[in-house]
Amino acid sequence: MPSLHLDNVAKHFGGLKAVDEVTMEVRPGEITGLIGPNGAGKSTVVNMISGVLALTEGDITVDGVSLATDRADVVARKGVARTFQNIRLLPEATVLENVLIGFHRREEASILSQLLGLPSARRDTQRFEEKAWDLLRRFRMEDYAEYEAGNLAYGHQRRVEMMRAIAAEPDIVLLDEPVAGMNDVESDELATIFRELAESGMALLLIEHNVGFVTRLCKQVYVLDSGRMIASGSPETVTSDPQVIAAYIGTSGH
Amino acid sequence: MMQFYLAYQPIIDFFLLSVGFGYSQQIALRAGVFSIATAGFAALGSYCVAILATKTGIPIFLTVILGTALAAAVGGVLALPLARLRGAFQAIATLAFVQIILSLLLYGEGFTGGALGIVGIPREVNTWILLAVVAVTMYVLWNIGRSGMGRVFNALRQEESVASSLGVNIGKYHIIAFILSGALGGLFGGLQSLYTFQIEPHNYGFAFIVNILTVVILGGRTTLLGPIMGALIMALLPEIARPLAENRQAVNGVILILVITFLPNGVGDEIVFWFRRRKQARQQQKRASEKEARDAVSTS
Amino acid sequence: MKTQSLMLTATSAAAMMLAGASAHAEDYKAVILQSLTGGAAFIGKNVADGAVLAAEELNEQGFFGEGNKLVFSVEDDATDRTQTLSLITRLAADPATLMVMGPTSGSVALAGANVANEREFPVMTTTNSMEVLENGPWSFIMTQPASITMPFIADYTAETLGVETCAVIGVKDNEAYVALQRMYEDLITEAGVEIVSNDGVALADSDFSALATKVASSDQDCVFVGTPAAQGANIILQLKQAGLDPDTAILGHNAFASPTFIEKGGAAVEGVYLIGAWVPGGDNEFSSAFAENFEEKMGFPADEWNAMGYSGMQVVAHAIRDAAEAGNATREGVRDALGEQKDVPVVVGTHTYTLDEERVPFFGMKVLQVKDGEFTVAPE
Amino acid sequence: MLTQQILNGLVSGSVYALFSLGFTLIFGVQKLLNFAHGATFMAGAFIAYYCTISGLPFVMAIGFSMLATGLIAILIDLIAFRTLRKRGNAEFPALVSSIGVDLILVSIAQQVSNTQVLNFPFGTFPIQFYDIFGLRISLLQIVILATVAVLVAALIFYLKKTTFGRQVRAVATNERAAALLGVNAQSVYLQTFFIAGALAGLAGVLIGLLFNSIQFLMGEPYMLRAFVVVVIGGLGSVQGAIIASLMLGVAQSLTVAYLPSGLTDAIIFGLLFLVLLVRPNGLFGDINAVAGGTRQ
Repeated sequence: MPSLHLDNVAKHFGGLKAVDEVTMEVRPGEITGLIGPNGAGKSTVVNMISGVLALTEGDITVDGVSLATDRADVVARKGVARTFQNIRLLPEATVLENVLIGFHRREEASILSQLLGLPSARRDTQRFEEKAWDLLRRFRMEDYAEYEAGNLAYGHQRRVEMMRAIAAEPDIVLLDEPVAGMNDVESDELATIFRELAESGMALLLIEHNVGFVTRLCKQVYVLDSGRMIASGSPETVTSDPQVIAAYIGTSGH
Repeated sequence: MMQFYLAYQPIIDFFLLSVGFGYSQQIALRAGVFSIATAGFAALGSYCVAILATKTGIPIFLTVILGTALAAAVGGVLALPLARLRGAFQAIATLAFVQIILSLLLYGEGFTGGALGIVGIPREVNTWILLAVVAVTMYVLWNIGRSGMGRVFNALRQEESVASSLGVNIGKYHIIAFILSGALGGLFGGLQSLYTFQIEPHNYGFAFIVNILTVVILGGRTTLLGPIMGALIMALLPEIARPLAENRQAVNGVILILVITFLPNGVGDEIVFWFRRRKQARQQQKRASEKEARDAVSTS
Repeated sequence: MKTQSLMLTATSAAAMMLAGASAHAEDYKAVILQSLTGGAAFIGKNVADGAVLAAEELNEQGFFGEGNKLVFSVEDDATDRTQTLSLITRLAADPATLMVMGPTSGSVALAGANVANEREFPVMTTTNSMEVLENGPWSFIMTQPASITMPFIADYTAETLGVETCAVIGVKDNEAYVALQRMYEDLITEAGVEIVSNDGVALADSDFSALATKVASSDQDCVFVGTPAAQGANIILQLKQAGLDPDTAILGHNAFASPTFIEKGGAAVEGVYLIGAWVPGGDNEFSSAFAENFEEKMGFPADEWNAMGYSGMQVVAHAIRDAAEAGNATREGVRDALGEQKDVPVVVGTHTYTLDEERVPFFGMKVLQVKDGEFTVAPE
Repeated sequence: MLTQQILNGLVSGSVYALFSLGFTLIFGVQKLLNFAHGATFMAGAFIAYYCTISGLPFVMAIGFSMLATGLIAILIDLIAFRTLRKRGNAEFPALVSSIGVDLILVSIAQQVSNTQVLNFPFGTFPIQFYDIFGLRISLLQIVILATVAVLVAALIFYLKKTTFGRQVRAVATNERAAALLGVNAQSVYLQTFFIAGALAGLAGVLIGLLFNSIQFLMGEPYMLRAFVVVVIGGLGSVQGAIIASLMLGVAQSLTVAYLPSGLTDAIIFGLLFLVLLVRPNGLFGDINAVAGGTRQ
């Protein structure tokens, strides 16, 4: 199973160093945490990995193969999936349809057979529908399959995003604040699912503002502040690091 | 019935052609491509067929296939520069494309007949042929809707960044959408020229763009029923509103404003959505009562 | 009123004969189908206005015989081919309608002709396109083809004015104007005139500054402007403003034979040569009376297309009456009668309208010149 | 002849600038294409014409016409854009509804004018020609160049130096943020529409006067030209629109003068394609129109 490496990665917007000298590793079978206060550059890191933002410096590799210059869709086809911090669903489509689009890179039917409605195209759709229902049941969303995604409650929308991201069984999943706005029961449910996914061999990168949730789940945690990596290691090491404490107290006045 | 058909046959044919052009316009919008190039594709298809049918001995059905292929190819090529554009810029660029086609048709007199257009095109197309072609088109579009391509188009329309995060090559699917839009535009353009004996550049100008846009806006941008409803209303309106003859343009304008403001999904899409919602409600009810029954069994 | 007294004498004999032939009152149904809106409205609307006046007058005069009348309605196809097709198909499905005067021109006329022949339904299209005639025996044209009209102005250019070089400005996006312009070019080239430049404008254009500068700064004996009246006046105005040599002869075709031309062009169009079937204000008793009656009814002076509509309706009415007199007031009867019309008094050209064996209309043309703000017959 | 043609082009181009400025202003602030801008332009010429022939002094006719087209533009905003803007994602719907408004206005004009081509009566503006360095220039051309220069300067000053200008730019950048800063976006919209409408109206009057021709379809070619201007200049960029207008005017004059006529449109729109290919945001544009999976 491949792992993801960030090697001395930087992103500068004009004179502003949004992210600078970030080096980290996301290993398969584990949940890796990336925490930091608001504006620390966490989402910038996710956007660079997933191919939305270009790198100013450094390299990003999956098992030694660079994806630093790949387009977002190429990154995805190399097995890196993501969710979005500000939820992005297909609002007019149903929950089921939202999940089905997640299977895109597993499609086998040619364009012609799709146009002509040949059996291979129908088999694809059938296969994906079965798998989609499995996912819906696993995330306890089967009752909402026919709902328009845009009308769902916030927590449910997050689940749809996750189902869509993992539908095509990626090697690496970037979860951008997956439990934001959820209550404890809901986040516990998700935590269980994350553990199961990691156990099945996926590499999960959990980007969170909420330190507690991350420390409970992750073996390895990285801490960003003002675009720089200020600490890394086990949850215990990180949370006792004076720089980390200062960063959190210094910036989160709320 | 026969009497009715004889009296209204051109309206029926006009309706079928509009449905075809409507699908050409719709497939682009459905994939999130803000294109109004259908007029240009239709012009290419109809001129290709007209020129081949009047100047060569090529069998008629072959001219239609060639016209379709030409428009599809041009659609594919057009997609390349347009791949980098979005929204308003795409609309303007496709409008420019139509203008270029029209001025070349006017200019290339020796070949296209200039403003005089091409006359004496054999009338090979009748209602039944149109009906058959529309049916085949609908079958293909139906397949697209149920396949991965349809899902990708929906995703591109609603949230492009999601599609690309899932591995969708946006450029590739925009090219596919343009090729399909071009093929349909060219196909029905070709049929139109085999129906009306005579074509001229003027037929594919601003009025054509507005009419086809109206068909799709009025009918709906996502469902198969959309262009059918739109074309039906557009075909019947001049008949019903003939007393308003001099105001027909204005009536068109009022329809566009009212529909886009108060019925943004269009008549056809709304009908389909209504049935879909009703079906969902029934299924949910069914599931709820099943659950109740299960609960009742387990607690007893 | 002059017209009516004249018409009454001209038709009373026929009317009496008819009264004897038909015992009870007959209604003859015809439809004036023109482009009242859309691109060809500037022709269709005017033709319809003229035709309506003629039909009303003829009914008032009892032209169709005691108690008989022409029942007519005016329909609009909006210069839209599909609407033409559907209207003609529907009208053809009503057995009482004898014929259609229309549609106007271009693609709508051809499309209309085609359905008409398919449904065996006579149509008198306004256009001068020979293709309408070639389409079948049921479709007619009302105006003289370019091969009849253009020699009048081309001969005048080459022989009377004796020019050697000419700049041609035409409309590039309207087939009727393009056809006229091509014919003119062929004729003068044949007569030895050299065409030094050839430019096309679009019907919606109004900025001719670049074109005017180009033509004004090059050297030629004559400029031919083959556009609609208002646009032509404007082009000539801008040519003069750009400093065109005042000795250059400016010529146009029959589209200029409209009061609009002088009104829009003012002093700039003084001396311009043109051809017209219609001499504004009229040039004999019948046409002067028409001019007077038309202006009284509509509030503006009649132009070429009004006069054509008026004349066309005379021909249509004669054909219907002839068919009725022959006891064959059917579509077939009207079609045959239409093809045999000879020397029908009209208000255009040399005042009589005749169709030859090929059903090509002939009523003549006059070369006119603008003098002191009026159209006058040009010096020979 | 070359310099004369360049002069012709500059005069036409300066009127394009007047026309395109309003169009690009609306796009800059709202990110919406107002297809009815051409009809507003046409309405300006019509209103001034009917005022003039009913005896109003020409200067007053211009003023009245600008006021009226400003109000028409506000009406367009209220009818065609307002509801759609509230719903969000209005780019496509707004284009459609503004086409609707365009059809209505054109249809009204067609009936009012009875499809005739109108022109201002002779003597509305004195016809006077000057020969300067072998160039033939009319008093009207001089007045038009001066008027456009003054108005453009005033508009730029207004946008850059006044409170209103700051508000416009704030709303253009981020409507919600502007609202938080106490800017009334609604009033900014109304003001930009009014200015855009009045400028289009004036352009209509000037064109009607310069080329002796007012007709119901006169807006269409100008609308198509405005697309070229704003794309080449960059949608929303005022300076870009001015430069691109002058360039377009000159390019058009020169193609008519030196290239086979009839190809002018193909060349101009082909040029637009080329610019879009090389610089999708236009030559001077700074808006992000490019998307679709490429890294930024």
